[in-house]
Amino acid sequence: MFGEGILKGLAETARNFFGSFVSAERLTTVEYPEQRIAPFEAARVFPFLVYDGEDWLAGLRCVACQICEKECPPQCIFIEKSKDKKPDFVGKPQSYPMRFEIDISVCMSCQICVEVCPFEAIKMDTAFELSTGDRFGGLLLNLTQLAKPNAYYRQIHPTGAAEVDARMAEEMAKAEAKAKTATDAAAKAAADAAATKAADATPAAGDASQSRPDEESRR
Amino acid sequence: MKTVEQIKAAIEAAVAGAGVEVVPNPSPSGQHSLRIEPGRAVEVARFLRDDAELALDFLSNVTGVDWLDREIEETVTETRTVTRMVDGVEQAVEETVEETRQRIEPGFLEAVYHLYSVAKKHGPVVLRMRTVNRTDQVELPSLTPIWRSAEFQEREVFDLYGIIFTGHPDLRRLLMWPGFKDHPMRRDYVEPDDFEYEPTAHDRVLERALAHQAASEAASTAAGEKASEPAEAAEQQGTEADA
Amino acid sequence: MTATASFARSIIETSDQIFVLLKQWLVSFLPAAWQPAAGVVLCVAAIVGLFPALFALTTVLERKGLGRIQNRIGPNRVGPLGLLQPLADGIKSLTKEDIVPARADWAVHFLAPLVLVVAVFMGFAVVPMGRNLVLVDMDAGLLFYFAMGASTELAIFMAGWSSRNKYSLLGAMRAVAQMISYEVALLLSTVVVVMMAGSLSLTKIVAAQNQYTWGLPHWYIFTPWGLAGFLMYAIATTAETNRSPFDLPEGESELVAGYHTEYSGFKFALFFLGEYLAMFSVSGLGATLFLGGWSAPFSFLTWVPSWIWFFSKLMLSIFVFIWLRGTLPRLRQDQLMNFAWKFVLPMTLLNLLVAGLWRFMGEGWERWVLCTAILVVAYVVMGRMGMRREHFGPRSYRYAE
Amino acid sequence: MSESQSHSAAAGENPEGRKPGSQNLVSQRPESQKLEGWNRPARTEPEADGQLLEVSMGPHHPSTHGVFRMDVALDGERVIRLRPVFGYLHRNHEKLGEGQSYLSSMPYTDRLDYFCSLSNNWAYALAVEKLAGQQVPERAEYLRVILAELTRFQNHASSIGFLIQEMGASGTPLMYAFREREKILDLFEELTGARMMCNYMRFGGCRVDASPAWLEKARARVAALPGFVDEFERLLATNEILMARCQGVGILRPELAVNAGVTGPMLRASGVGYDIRKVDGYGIYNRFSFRVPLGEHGDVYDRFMVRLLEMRESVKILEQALKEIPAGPVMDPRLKLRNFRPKPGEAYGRIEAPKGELGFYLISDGGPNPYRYRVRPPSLINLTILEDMCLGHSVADVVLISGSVDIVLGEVDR
Repeated sequence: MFGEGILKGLAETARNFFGSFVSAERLTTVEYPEQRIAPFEAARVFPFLVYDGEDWLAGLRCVACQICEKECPPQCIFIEKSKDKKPDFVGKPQSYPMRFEIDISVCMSCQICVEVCPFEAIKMDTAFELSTGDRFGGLLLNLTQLAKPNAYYRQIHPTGAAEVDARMAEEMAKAEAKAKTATDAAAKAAADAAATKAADATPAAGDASQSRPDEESRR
Repeated sequence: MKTVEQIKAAIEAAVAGAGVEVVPNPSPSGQHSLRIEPGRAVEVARFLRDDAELALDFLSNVTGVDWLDREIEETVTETRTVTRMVDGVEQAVEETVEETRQRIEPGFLEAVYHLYSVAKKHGPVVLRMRTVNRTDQVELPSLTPIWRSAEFQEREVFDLYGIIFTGHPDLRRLLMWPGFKDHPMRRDYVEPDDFEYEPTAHDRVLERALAHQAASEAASTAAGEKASEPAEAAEQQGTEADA
Repeated sequence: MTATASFARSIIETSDQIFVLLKQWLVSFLPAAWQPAAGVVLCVAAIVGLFPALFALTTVLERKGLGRIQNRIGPNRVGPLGLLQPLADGIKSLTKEDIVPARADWAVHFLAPLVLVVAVFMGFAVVPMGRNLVLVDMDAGLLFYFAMGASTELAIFMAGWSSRNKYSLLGAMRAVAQMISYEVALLLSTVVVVMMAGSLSLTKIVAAQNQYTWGLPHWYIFTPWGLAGFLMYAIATTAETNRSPFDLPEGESELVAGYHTEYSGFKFALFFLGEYLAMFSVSGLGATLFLGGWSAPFSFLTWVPSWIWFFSKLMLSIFVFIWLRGTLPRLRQDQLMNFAWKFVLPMTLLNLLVAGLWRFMGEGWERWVLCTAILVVAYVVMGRMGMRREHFGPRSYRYAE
Repeated sequence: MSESQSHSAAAGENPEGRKPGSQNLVSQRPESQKLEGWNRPARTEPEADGQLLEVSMGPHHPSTHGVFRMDVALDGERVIRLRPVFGYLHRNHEKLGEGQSYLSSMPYTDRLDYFCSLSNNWAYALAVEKLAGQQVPERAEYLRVILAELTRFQNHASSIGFLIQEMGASGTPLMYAFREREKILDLFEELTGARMMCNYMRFGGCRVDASPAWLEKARARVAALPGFVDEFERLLATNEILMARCQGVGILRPELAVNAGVTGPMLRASGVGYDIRKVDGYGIYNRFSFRVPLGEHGDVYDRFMVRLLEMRESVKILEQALKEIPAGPVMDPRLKLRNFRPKPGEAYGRIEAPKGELGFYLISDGGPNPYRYRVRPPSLINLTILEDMCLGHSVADVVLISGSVDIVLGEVDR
């Protein structure tokens, strides 16, 4: 009641005043455009689609099963399934998306799509500087903007990507073994085709530092 | 903590004509509930609160549930008397008929109360009350006089489900604005078609938005052609009200 | 040797009197008949130019200082170290739309910020900012100062009343109640100085303090009654300038922005300017009355130009203002009034008595002991009484189970 | 439907149509005398000796924590009547929850009380686990406790900061709170991928496991937290202005608090020792030793101090949990999240969220979406007695009292 509490408070603020010049624990902010904090590996911003190999159209893992479209809480994914089918990395014929669009102005970065995807096809990006003047077109990402190589995925989420790659290599090995047991030449040819496809998916085969030129230009 | 059956017995012993019914809950949570008659609900609630052993002094949660009309197919075996010609004489005979009928079980609104005891640290005891139907007889007694925590929650249930709590001190809409019609949490609530044009990825959203836009444009042009006079009148009224 | 010494002395003298000499030199170009008027215009121009510049500097310093107190960096984007931030703010406030509420009393609404700024500027006329550096050396300088200071209340009430906003009105009512209450305490807290110096002239008050014993100055703050008077003065001026913890008229968390809720653009900037000018002016007056004005704190430092001392003291008290703002929460209206009438006012009255006692006890250690004892006892008794009346104090807590 | 519409029109009558200054303003709540059990405190309701000033504080007032509005009638600066008005942030969260699968609701729970997304996750996960009878792995329980206590710590710190900010302290305590919160949010981001909208817990466990490095980092951060509480206490606890402002203001009596369903630190500040962590012992809380601080007077100062002391207790729990956390899975791999259809039934699950009792009431009809999805929002229900606490105090205290309730509008309006 004699003002000692006020004096204690003044001492505390003075300590912080001087402390902020010397202690990084006190001054926690960084000056953003010049200084940057590397995003955590688990960081998630908006989803993208992973493809294997060089050709994004051929290597897209997405089979347009539309589970993510159904599960997406804010309903920001729109998928149009193809009529025909193409072989996936183990050689099984699968559909592929004719259209795959994500409205990132609606997306709330919840990662539910990643969790429900049984094909490891959709993953979360960590790029966050996405502001644009075009609210409608600029924030509606289409298939070409969404498709990114596995190498990029490995770069931003190394741990998760390693797990996925291992699992896919295992599946591929299984498929290969299955193919080897087949005796006729047609089956053998199919297995060869599968092997070449899948080679791109393994960690050893892919080039980790490579990224698509059009993706480079987009940034 | 007593079981629901014991609580039911206790209530029936204390409040005459309470009409308590145990509603079993098949889920693993095992939170069975007690359905009480709205007519004696306040007395039952007061008993539950003031009883020394139960001491359910803390009403945690109040909510509404909307149960729609259900179509029930049932096989009915019935004995009825029919007049029939027996041996040339008209006679009344009893006959057992079995038939499958479709019956519409009327829907109702339900208010659910979750009670705990702060003094005894036990709970939950779940109370339920049902309205007669979903349309005109939607009154239930308010338990706000017993537990004040029902005040806002019952207002919310009134707002979103349309249950009218008689005896509530201040029954107004809580979340929706005062002029709002309808109750948005009802299962048959239809969202108003107020989609603005907004190009999103969703073709069906877009379709709906375009249709809405066309309709609203048509409406506005139609209104603009003939409704200038009433609009002026309304404007004048507005200024008068302001003054 | 003597030549060097006299050269040094002349350098010191020139640097001390540089502004006076500058004025004389500039005025000397004019015919003799115009010289007095031109001199006054020059001085006014200097004050009107200098203090807004200081205001600009202070805003950025305050923001940076508060930032550091709060472990932030503060503004650092405009110009080097963010020092051009006030320029950007100024341009912004000039180019912003000037909104006058539809039903406001537009004439009063327009006049309020002007009245405030003019009244505050008038106070600077009598404050000596260095040796011979005073615009008007009035015999009743202190009286003039308070007369001008009191009219700022009018401006604030004009602003709150004319805005036709409930928050503004509440803010204005708070402001008037608060400022009038503390005006009394403010005046009484300065009376002790007048008693000792025997003059209302601020230059004479400074001169009375500009003596040294064993290298230490005779500032009034170094006496029991002077210290008490200074503390009361500090409290009263903080309330008078509506600074935290007495910023109730603005009370941004309660009254949105208080009396200037409905002001935008340049008019708001004028209110902002007025607040800071009032801070400078009361700080200057406080330095003059209790901290020896422009005199040096040690006799061996008298060679430093006097105006440097004045402005360092001024900036020091500005820093204290910022520090308080960064630490303390705001009082409530009734507590504020209680504090004014039941603590500050009795203490200032007692202080008058103590000052009289000091004067008539003559030299010697007894008066130090007695005066200090009276003040400390009064402080403790009043603090205790306040605590008992309001039933507050630190508490201890128990745990369940 | 048409019938109920007419009812709503009648009962939902807009009270704003009244003329200012009329005498019935003093006791607007009709039939207030008829209500029993929580007989209002003998209101020091002075008859208004003149015209009342009706001020609408909010929805865009600096200290209403968002878009909350209070219609206040003032006599001078004294509050004669206060009515909270809600719904400015209403987005019908419950309807959304009924329209989508159990899994898809999880990220929406983050957005209820956006300061404590992990507590919300837990409450929802707990309700679903009760509904479906799922077991949670040991390690996941520990992670939940760690994250929930970190959440509680940062929520209490910033709520104290906001309280003092509302008292006019130019944000210094708030900035200190945010400085610490920043470090805790870094932990959240590293583990869950997001700072505020964590979306981390799942019914039956947690989404990802914490790495040893993360646990190490968390231990280091937790070790620094008591120092921060000390700093807060030195800065605030004995400050005379703060004591003068907070003590004896907004008193809430324990009987009324219990009857009005007030929960969390507010209830405990009124002296009622009811902490769901102790009472229900949900999760693994009965394994930790911690105490429940109680206030005595039930005023703003007690609420502030109870929060401060709870922060210390949270640190204790965190230290124990971080020490004892076992190895193992965080999620049963056989559990399916997608296409999750619990058997018909209902469940009410509740936890001690930082703001009070957060409960989720779910009814399943066997389908993929909940038939009924209800959130029991502590912030809203704690506001029930706002008027009772504010009557007779000044405007400045209204701001303070509503600040001491600690509301987040995302949860109040849902």
